[in-house]
Amino acid sequence: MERAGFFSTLIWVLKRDLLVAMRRRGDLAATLFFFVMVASLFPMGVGPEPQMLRIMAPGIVWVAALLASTLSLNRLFASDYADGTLEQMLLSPEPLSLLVIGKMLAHWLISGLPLVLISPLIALQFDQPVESYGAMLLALLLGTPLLSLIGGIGAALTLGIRGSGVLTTLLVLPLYVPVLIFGSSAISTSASGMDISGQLSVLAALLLLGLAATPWAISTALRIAVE
Amino acid sequence: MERAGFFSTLIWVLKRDLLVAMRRRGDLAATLFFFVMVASLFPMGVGPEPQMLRIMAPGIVWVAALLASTLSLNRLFASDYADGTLEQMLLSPEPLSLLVIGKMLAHWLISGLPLVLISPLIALQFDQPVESYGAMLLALLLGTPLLSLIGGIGAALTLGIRGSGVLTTLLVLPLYVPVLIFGSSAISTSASGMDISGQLSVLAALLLLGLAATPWAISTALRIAVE
Amino acid sequence: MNLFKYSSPATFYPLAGKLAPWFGLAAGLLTVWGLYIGFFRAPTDFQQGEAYRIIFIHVPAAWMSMFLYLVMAAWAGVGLVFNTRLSSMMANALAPTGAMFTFVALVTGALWGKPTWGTWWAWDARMTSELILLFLYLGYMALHASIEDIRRADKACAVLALVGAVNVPIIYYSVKWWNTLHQGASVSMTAAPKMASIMLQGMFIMMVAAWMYSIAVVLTRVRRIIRERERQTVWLRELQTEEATA
Amino acid sequence: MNWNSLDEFLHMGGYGLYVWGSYLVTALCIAAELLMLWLRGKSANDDSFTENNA
Amino acid sequence: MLEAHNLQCSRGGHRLFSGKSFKLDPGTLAWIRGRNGSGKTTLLRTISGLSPVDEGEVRWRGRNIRKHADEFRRELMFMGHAVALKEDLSPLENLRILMQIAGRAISAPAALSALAAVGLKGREHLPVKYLSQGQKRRVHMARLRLSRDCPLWLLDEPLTALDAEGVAALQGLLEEYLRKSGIVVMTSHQEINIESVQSLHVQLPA
Amino acid sequence: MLEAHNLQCSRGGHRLFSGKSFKLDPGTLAWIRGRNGSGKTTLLRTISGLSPVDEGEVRWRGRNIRKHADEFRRELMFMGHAVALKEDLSPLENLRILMQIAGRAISAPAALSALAAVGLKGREHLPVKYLSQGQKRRVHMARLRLSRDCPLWLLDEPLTALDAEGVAALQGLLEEYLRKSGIVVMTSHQEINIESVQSLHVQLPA
Ligand code: HEM
Ligand SMILES: Nc1ncnc2c1ncn2[C@@H]1O[C@H](COP(=O)(O)OP(=O)(O)OP(=O)(O)O)[C@@H](O)[C@H]1O
Ligand SMILES: Nc1ncnc2c1ncn2[C@@H]1O[C@H](COP(=O)(O)OP(=O)(O)OP(=O)(O)O)[C@@H](O)[C@H]1O
Ligand SMILES: [Mg+2]
Ligand SMILES: [Mg+2]
Repeated sequence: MERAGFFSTLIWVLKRDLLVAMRRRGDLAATLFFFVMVASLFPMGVGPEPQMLRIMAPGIVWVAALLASTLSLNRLFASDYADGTLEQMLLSPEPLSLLVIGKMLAHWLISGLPLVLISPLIALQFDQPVESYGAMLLALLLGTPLLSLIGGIGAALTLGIRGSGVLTTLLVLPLYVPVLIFGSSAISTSASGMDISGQLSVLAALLLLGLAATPWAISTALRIAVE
Repeated sequence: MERAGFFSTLIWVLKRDLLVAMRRRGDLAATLFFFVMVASLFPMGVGPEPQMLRIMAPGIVWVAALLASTLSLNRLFASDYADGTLEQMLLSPEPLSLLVIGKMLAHWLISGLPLVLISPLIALQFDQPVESYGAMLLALLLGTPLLSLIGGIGAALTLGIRGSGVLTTLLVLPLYVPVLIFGSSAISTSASGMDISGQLSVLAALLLLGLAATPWAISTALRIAVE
Repeated sequence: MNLFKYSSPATFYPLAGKLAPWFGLAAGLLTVWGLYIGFFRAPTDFQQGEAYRIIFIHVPAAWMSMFLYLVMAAWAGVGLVFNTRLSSMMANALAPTGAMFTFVALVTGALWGKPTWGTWWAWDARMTSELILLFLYLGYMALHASIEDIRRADKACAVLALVGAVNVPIIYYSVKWWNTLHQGASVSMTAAPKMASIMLQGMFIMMVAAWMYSIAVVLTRVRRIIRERERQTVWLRELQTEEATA
Repeated sequence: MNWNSLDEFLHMGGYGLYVWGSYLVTALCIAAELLMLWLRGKSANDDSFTENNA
Repeated sequence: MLEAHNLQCSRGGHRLFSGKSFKLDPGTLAWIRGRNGSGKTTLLRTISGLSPVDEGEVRWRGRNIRKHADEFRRELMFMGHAVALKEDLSPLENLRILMQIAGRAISAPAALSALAAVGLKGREHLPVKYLSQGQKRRVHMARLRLSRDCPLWLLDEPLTALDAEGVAALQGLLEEYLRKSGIVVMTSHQEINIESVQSLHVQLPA
Repeated sequence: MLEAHNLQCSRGGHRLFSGKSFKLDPGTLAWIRGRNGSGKTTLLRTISGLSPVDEGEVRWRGRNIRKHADEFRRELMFMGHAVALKEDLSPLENLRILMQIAGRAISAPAALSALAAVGLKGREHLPVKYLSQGQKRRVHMARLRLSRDCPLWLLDEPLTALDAEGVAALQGLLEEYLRKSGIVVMTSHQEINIESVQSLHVQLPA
């Protein structure tokens, strides 16, 4: 029995959450399903004008991604809290923020990555110019991890609070706004064939900020929730 | 200690879920603002062009409805299942479908009704013609209970059964679609001043069907889940 | 050390009690003066006619709303780091007033928007960011309301406020930037060409009045909070019995 | 002096509704806040009194 | 009253028990014993009708409990491993809801006195999540007290988390109930000493 | 090694305990006793550093556990009321993850043999949700077996749901651990008979 290294612990936490998700694919499906539903809801309302659809597509994709990722937030720490795993994590000699990063990574792989992968389908639905696909994937790839990170804060803060799960979302959505704005503008700009390095670099910067700051915030919130 | 009447039992189940979801008036307020927040995300995605927002408004309202109901769904029966309350309900001499109706009603009161109440404000944000307000209220009033009922089936099916999530989603998806289509088209049609008795009557029919069938379906699903 | 002396509720409670009325008085007088200037001295605006007179509450409210959030976050942060009870109480006392001003800014703005742009609501940069700010306030208050254990509520809300504070500027500028993207449709809220200095003067006075009001209200609310929380402490009981006998 | 008559003052050059509306709303909000503050104070008092007597 | 006719149950291929038959008359306590994982909980759930049997049947008043579920449930009090309590609600609320679901409405005063009787005085309105483990179980003791007129009790590990005094109280309650010709089927790893009219040990092989 | 200096803790206005001081040397078993709701779990969580104290401090190797949390946690094994098991994962997976989180990686064979030793042979790969109550607790016994080199054990009601044989096994484990100069702080309503080097009763008033 040797001392477990930092990263092996992180990997195990990640692995665990992924395993649980795989065993009950429900959550995963729900997220994707919601994403697609939201995206397919608008064409019906809009009617024939395709250029209108083309304009709203980026925004819709992003809002859908935003809302979809909030769906799984409530369960992010709640189950660990209920079954006592969280206590064990708080008592772990490894830095808590490390375990948190593991969990957030898992959350992104479960609720964020699938959206990125399926997004081209939606772009097709709103017939986006093919050039903008790359931009969309990039933007989502940079943006969705941020959604998970920010969402994690909300989830940790509302841990152990009764309610219909609305509070978490209410706390988190305002913080999502910058991601939403730059993400969607990246897509629409690239659709009109312009340069989007600006938006992407902003997203990247935000992501770095998030990676630096959120694990701390989440760990603090978790300790507060349990004591 | 007298025998409890049917309805007193229903009322108690209802009351319990409402209590668990919202203790204070503040929780209701949170839900109301949650809807406004969700609606406010879209402009930041698609841009502030009023006429486009006007077209999207119906879709937006229904997305909000869908989100709210799915948010609280996963915990609808799961918590009862986990803490053993479900066993007690299954062993109750009262008909299970009665208890189920109580729970579904609670779910609608928590996730559906607030939206109906706040929707005029959203309509104002996306300046909808005042004539369409009535239609919107009606459509939501008919549609949101359906979302709760359909979601209930899904939630019950996902209980216990391992990895059945995907299957469930595929099973529930086709049920959601008509509600969303007719719901949003009712609003948009009325906005363009046309007659919407068609959509409304379809929604009404669906609702009656749902009320008749779902309690039974859900009860069955629950019994299977616990065995 | 003096600062820490006043960071204890026991010493701050009476102090706040003494100060609050004076700030309240100042707020009242300044409001009267400001409104007098606003309505009787300031001339009609050649562009907007009389509609612009909304500015005398709208702008102070708008700025207060933003400023109070930062102040709140600051107090919350201090409370989280140094674990001083009073700081958290201050943060709590600030939230409702901030939310109130935000709401006022939004409503007066809407009421201003109708005559000037012909619409109650437009997705203009400042309006949008104000709306988001309102949600930040509401989230803060909702979170605090839904955690029973007050110490926990304070800490959790402190984290939220800090995260929010980091985001407020990011949100504000991203919204600004977003709005310039869609310049075509958005309505300009650029400063009316030349606001007569007397208008600015009135606006400034109202701004100070808003300040005084906030301070007065917050101090009073802090006293309430101290009462609610420190009920079982000795000093408060003594104080109360004094008050009761007096 | 901008106004020759109270009527004119209230009319606000056609913008009466908006101007007075916003001032009214503001007044109401402030009134509400003060009222809530007062009530809170009262309850706090009462409670601490019962505490004292107890 | 309660008859089990060679019940058989297996889980995931493992045969847990088979050919289990017994007959319980009023005033009988049946103590199901066996090692961890031997199938006690499964047997109890089978008797309650919660989980199906592979073979055999359970009869109450001579009638199959699955065919006449409603009458059976009206006379049944089942207490499982899981405390069926909502963390955010108070003991009072939880108790009243549990009773209501069991089809027997009780007044607030009745509930309050029952809670006081099991030593939860002063905690009646505290959210259950703040209660200690034993206090949570005691809410169920209160439920038992209020269900003394219910002819059949099925109890899974009722002594868990109870302190000595609590165990004694529960044993007293059981004795009284048995004297009033109730039927108890329970599992417990802790020794219980109850001189009941008649008592039966159902031994399960591991 | 482990010192408590007049710990005081109150919940929701109620004073649970105050002025609790004790000092535990290697090979000591401290048995925290008290009625339901007397504050045993709270005390245990305070010692583990999970919940804060109103007054007093806990020292490990003479250093405040909150100031030097990392060293302390590396030497701590906490087992609470809640079985920290993921229902959908197997005992093997759960065990390895728990150990990993506790900062001590173990190989699959080691984990398997530990599970076999606590009588979970044949259940290693079964999702925990199918396990019986006692079998779930036994997963934690396996964890204890693997943490014998960890100097401090905090156990909250470790005997819950264990059958007679399981209780005996756990007592054996504790005795061996204490002989190897470990320190145990535990709560239990069931009587335990361990002739340890030195044993201390911490009595809490109700
Ligand atoms: C619902 C929200 C709001 C509405 C509907 C609104 C509407 C308006 C309108 C119609 C004007 C006059 C514009 C003009 O003179 O052409 C105005 C002025 C102004 N607003 Fe707002 N506003 C809102 C929120 C805000 C916010 C959030 C801020 C700042 C944080 C703000 C700051 C100002 C300032 C400084 C002026 C005076 C300078 C000027 O005349 O533009 N407003 N607002
Ligand atoms: N799907 C399955 N595959 C294999 N074994 C299973 C499955 N489901 C349940 N089991 C086994 O069936 C048994 C269930 O037993 P039960 O819960 O009734 O035990 P018990 O006698 O109540 O034990 P305890 O004293 O611990 O409560 C366990 O041994 C469990 O491992
Ligand atoms: N917010 C609160 N308000 C009032 N009382 C509280 C609050 N939180 C906890 N308590 C009380 O504090 C005590 C917690 O005790 P704890 O869980 O440590 O008991 P215990 O000794 O472990 O009991 P058991 O033997 O049942 O496990 C309980 O009596 C509980 O009612
Ligand atoms: Mg069992
Ligand atoms: Mg305990």
